[in-house]
Amino acid sequence: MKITYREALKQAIREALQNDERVFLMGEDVGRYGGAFAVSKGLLQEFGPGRIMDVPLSESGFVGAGIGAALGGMRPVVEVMTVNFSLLAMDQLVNNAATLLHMSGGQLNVPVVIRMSCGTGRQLAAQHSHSWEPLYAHIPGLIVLSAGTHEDARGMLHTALQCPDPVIIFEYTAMLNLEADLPADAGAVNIDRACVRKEGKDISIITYGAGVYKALDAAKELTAAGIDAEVIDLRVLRPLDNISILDSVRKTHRVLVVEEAWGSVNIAAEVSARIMENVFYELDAGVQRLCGIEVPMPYPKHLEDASLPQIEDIIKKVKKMLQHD
Amino acid sequence: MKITYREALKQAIREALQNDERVFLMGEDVGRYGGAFAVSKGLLQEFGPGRIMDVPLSESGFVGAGIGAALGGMRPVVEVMTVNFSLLAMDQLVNNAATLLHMSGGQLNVPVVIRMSCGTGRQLAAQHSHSWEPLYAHIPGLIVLSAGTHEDARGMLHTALQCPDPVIIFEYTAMLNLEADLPADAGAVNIDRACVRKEGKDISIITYGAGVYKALDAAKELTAAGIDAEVIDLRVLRPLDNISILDSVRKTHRVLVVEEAWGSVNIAAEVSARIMENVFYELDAGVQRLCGIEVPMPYPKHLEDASLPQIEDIIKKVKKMLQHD
Amino acid sequence: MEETSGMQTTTITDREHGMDLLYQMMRIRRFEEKSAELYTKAKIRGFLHLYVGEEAVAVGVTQALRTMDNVLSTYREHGHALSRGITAGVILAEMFGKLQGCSRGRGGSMHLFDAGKRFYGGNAIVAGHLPMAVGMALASKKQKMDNITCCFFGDGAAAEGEFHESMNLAALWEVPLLMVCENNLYAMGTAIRYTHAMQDLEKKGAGYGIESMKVNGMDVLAVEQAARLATAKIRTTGKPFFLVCNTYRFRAHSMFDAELYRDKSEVEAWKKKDPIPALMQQLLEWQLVTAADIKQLELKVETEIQQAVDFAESGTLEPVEELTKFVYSK
Amino acid sequence: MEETSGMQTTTITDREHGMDLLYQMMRIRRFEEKSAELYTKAKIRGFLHLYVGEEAVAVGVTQALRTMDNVLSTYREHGHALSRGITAGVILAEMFGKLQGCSRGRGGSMHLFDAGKRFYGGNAIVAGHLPMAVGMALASKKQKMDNITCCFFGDGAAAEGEFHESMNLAALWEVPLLMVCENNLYAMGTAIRYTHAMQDLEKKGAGYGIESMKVNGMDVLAVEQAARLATAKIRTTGKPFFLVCNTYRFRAHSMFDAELYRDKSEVEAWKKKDPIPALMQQLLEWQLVTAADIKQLELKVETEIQQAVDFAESGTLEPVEELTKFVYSK
Ligand SMILES: Cc1ncc(C[n+]2csc(CCOP(=O)(O)OP(=O)(O)O)c2C)c(N)n1
Ligand SMILES: Cc1ncc(C[n+]2csc(CCOP(=O)(O)OP(=O)(O)O)c2C)c(N)n1
Ligand SMILES: [Mg+2]
Ligand SMILES: [Mg+2]
Repeated sequence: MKITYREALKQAIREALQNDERVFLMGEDVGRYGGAFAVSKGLLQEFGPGRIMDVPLSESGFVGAGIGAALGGMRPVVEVMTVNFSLLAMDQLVNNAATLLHMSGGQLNVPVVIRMSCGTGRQLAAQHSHSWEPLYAHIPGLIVLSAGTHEDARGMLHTALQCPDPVIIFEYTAMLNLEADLPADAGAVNIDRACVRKEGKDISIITYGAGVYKALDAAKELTAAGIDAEVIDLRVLRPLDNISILDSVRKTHRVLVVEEAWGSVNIAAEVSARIMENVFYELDAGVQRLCGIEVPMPYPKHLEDASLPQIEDIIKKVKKMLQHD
Repeated sequence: MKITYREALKQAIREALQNDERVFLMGEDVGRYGGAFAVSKGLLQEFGPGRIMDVPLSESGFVGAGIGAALGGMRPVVEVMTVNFSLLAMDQLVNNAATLLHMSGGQLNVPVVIRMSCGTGRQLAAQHSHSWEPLYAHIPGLIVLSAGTHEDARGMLHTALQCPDPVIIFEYTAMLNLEADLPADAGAVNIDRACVRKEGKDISIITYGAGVYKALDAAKELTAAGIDAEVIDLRVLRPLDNISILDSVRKTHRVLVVEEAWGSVNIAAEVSARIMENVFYELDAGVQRLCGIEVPMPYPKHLEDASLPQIEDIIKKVKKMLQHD
Repeated sequence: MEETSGMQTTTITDREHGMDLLYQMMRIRRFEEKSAELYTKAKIRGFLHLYVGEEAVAVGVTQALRTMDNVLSTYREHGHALSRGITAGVILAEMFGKLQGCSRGRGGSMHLFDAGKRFYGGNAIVAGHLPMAVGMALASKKQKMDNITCCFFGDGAAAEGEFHESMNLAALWEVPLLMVCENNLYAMGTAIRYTHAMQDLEKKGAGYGIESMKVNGMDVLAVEQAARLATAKIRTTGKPFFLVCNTYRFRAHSMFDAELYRDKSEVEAWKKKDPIPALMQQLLEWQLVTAADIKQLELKVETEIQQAVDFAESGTLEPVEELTKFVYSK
Repeated sequence: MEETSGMQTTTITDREHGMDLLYQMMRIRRFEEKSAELYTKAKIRGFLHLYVGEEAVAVGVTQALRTMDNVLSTYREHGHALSRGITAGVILAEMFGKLQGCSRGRGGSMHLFDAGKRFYGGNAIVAGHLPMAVGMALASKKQKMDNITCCFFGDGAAAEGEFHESMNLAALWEVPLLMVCENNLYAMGTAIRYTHAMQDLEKKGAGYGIESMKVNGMDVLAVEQAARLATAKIRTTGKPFFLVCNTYRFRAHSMFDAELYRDKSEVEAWKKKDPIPALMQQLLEWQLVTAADIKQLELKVETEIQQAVDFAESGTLEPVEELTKFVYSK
């Protein structure tokens, strides 16, 4: 069944609302507007304002309220319209959601799910094009997911809602209209493991989010050039799934990490460092990174494109790493 | 001249106020209280409430006001009492301070200096023991400094105030009462380069902040055990000084990175990844990290100690890396 | 305090001034319409937020400002930028992403900046510029500069914590700041009754001891009068002032808005209060202008906008090699 | 609205209730004094914020709460925890970092939690718990639970953006929330005149359409009366209520405070309003208690606190192997 990424997200939310009375969706413009990106369009009509709550512009306030509602026995799904506004709520996420279980000596669970639309590629300029997965992936107590495929857009929410701990799900705006095949009965996916999206033996391309389809496209072209690349979708950015990463290195001995986020102190660095620590002697060459250029996102298309890892960049880099050029 | 870290900070602030009419200090309790950690004690009396401004609890508000005052021609030194509260102001720092120069096509400079007390070791528990240098080091447009020595506590502010761009200075509460020798005419230091605090040839211990004196102490003991460790203080966490790092690797071929911050997606990971990318073939073994355990800080002393890299841990790790045990 | 339009009759006798107000509003209107057109032609990309219907606010308030005053605005700021004297050409060039744009093309529609004109954005984090505005006013006070800072923001922004903190700081520090809330009744698709428990926003000033006033934001003369009163107070007392302009946006929130959240009839009712025909009619009534004058203004505006499009079209793109410029100053 | 103590005479006739109020305040006082002592002996570490002088607020407000109600507090929360029925022993054990503490020793003085008692901290980011309190009240409403949420915070907290957002959300959503501002005139060393442009904090309620009241926070009977009035309103209307308790802290902000920011004479003047001797005197006057009763209470408190110290002393430390427990649930 062909389905857009947007529709996959919506099906997941609708299902969650149907399955559990305690679930409700809250966020700016999720109701009457239909969601900033039309993800929740129609749900207000279907579930009513008690389950689909439009909230004022008060990111700290309503994210904190979501945390409180979780403490109080509900299963809130809080939408922060885009990750760009999430710094306003970051204190709540870090000092409360991520910390309460520990601070209370194990007494308090915070089963809240935070959905954030994120990513680049739409010429939204410096304040609206952030890739802050690395900031959240640094924080113990949070589970940080990245829905880089339709399958995960459809399946992650369900599993996240079963989790007693706070979960952040990153969704990628640029992919909303993208169609893909999903089985009609697609549903819950695990939220513990990375996933080998394509097996290969010559090099591991490790990525997540908007990088996944890019890497798969690159891998396809590389196959034509005689290079058999493995593509790993990290999916779970915190806690990272070491096993999948290290297994792939043991197989391919070469790694390129691809990430849209800025190039320093990012998830790619973490992957590289873990490989270094654990399987250094398996490496045939140093792990390389292909990340976002460290610049606030410029508005013009040509500069935005230049600041992000593109399919061609991946191909070029892989070829270079394999001395194939 | 023996001087405490606190006194070094205070001298720097006083000097800045004396040197430039445009400089003023603002922050919670910097005036009448004398500063949460007595760093600015007496300055209100000396400079008056126009230069030493107590502000309400409104981190986003007064940090943003500092940014605005910088745009308006002043040279504000904004104290965020401790880094733990800085997430409330992070949107201002990232979306405004770090971004305005670029967004305006080079028109607007934001010469604001943000001082944050930070660090661990005082049993302040989960919400008051954060080491968030990695979060800020991820952000292009910010200059991020870490005053791991008395020299830098004394000298970084001056240089930061000459800088047309926003600078964050991390200061370490646990070191405030620590005395060290400083020349009476100690003053401005550069804010571009890392610093070799101790030369050595067997291994590079790369660290910053509270790690510096710990690493130096460890190096001393290691010398006794016949290991000649080099200690590098990164000092400038953004932009990182590649040259110093790579030069040291070329010399010692082994690296341990020590950091109090949580163990994933941190500065240590970035250092490791850069070494991997640039001087992989210089390495005799994989770069190792010794970082904060990934747990919200527990209150009890024995658990807090166990969650942080201690001098003994450094020694042990180095010996192990050199197969010296 | 009452709406000023209720307090005093707002009338003028100065033909030139009337013509200018009309011209400015017409220019903004035409600029916005043209922008929408250029968006559909994909000349402009990213987010585009139009000001159509709200022109009286920017134009009215700006009358009370001087060259030295600072202005900060939101992502819906073309009108403020134009009122502030940034030419339509460099604004449009910016929206085209061209090097000749007022932010060198780096900012786009949401990030118009012009340091020379003391126009400080073009800020796209809702309420994120409020603390900065307080700081700029503080800098003026500290440097004993004879200027004020004017900060535009929406009804939605007033729900953010930054509004509270900024109002309090401005009042505590007694800084020369004009806070202008453009209450267009919606924050994106969320009506004010869902975003504010207490919807008479001007009453919020009392919580901070800030003098406040509301005004009919569809009446440029009333807005001008209120703004002059407000700025006069600020200039004499040095203290902040909170001005709520009640207005309405005729078009969608942005180019991605299906407007599911409001009735067409509501929009139509508000269009009857359109500030541009309203002023035209007044000026005609008062015999300050003739139909021919208006025709001429229309022509002038049309020419200006066409020149702006030409200017933007003929602009150049920044070389990709310059990508990492402006992250740091050196 | 006026201070309730000005509105009505606050008197009681119930001897047992009077004794209980007195006992509770005395117990908190003694607990805090003992804590200070134990801090200087390095038994307690980290930050320690004492409640001495403010006891009437926690004790008075708690009278109006039921077992099912939720309570959230700040880092100055020993008094609230004790009032809420957490025993002095487990609180002190927590402050000793012992496994037997109410948060297993992980939290310390600033992070007392007891899920069973519905005591949700012990929150040390100023105003950070306000949004959570709104959410807990929302959860009660959604689940049609018959409880309210009570949130304590300081005058300093009311300057944070979270206060504004939380007040607005609570009012918009009409949730059963009692917001109790403990206005002790200082945020650390910063007097309220430097933190609030408008210092009659109860007037801030109007900006959100929230019913508000101030009360003399040094008079436990007045606080109880006000809290009963407030909770009764909340329980009938389901809407939030904002109660400002004007009080004073007799001791330093924390153990690291040289109190440079206020005159000894000011503190001494406030000590004359000490709620504990005040209540004693009233109860004696009304002949509800005798000097002997008071003596006995003192003994009871003394014994209780001594037992608490013993309990904390005899507690054990969590094995270091468990360090990474409670980061995630599994
Ligand atoms: C902090 C933040 N949250 C959310 C958004 C997304 N957003 C952009 S405009 C807007 C509505 C703002 O409404 P208002 O302040 O009334 O201004 P208006 O657009 O009506 O002029 C929203 C929710 C944002 N840009 N920033
Ligand atoms: C967000 C934040 N900023 C600063 C601090 C440091 N701090 C701790 S208590 C305090 C004063 C709070 O004053 P108030 O709210 O009046 O409560 P009180 O201590 O008087 O009970 C400050 C500034 C903090 N804990 N959190
Ligand atoms: Mg609006
Ligand atoms: Mg206080």
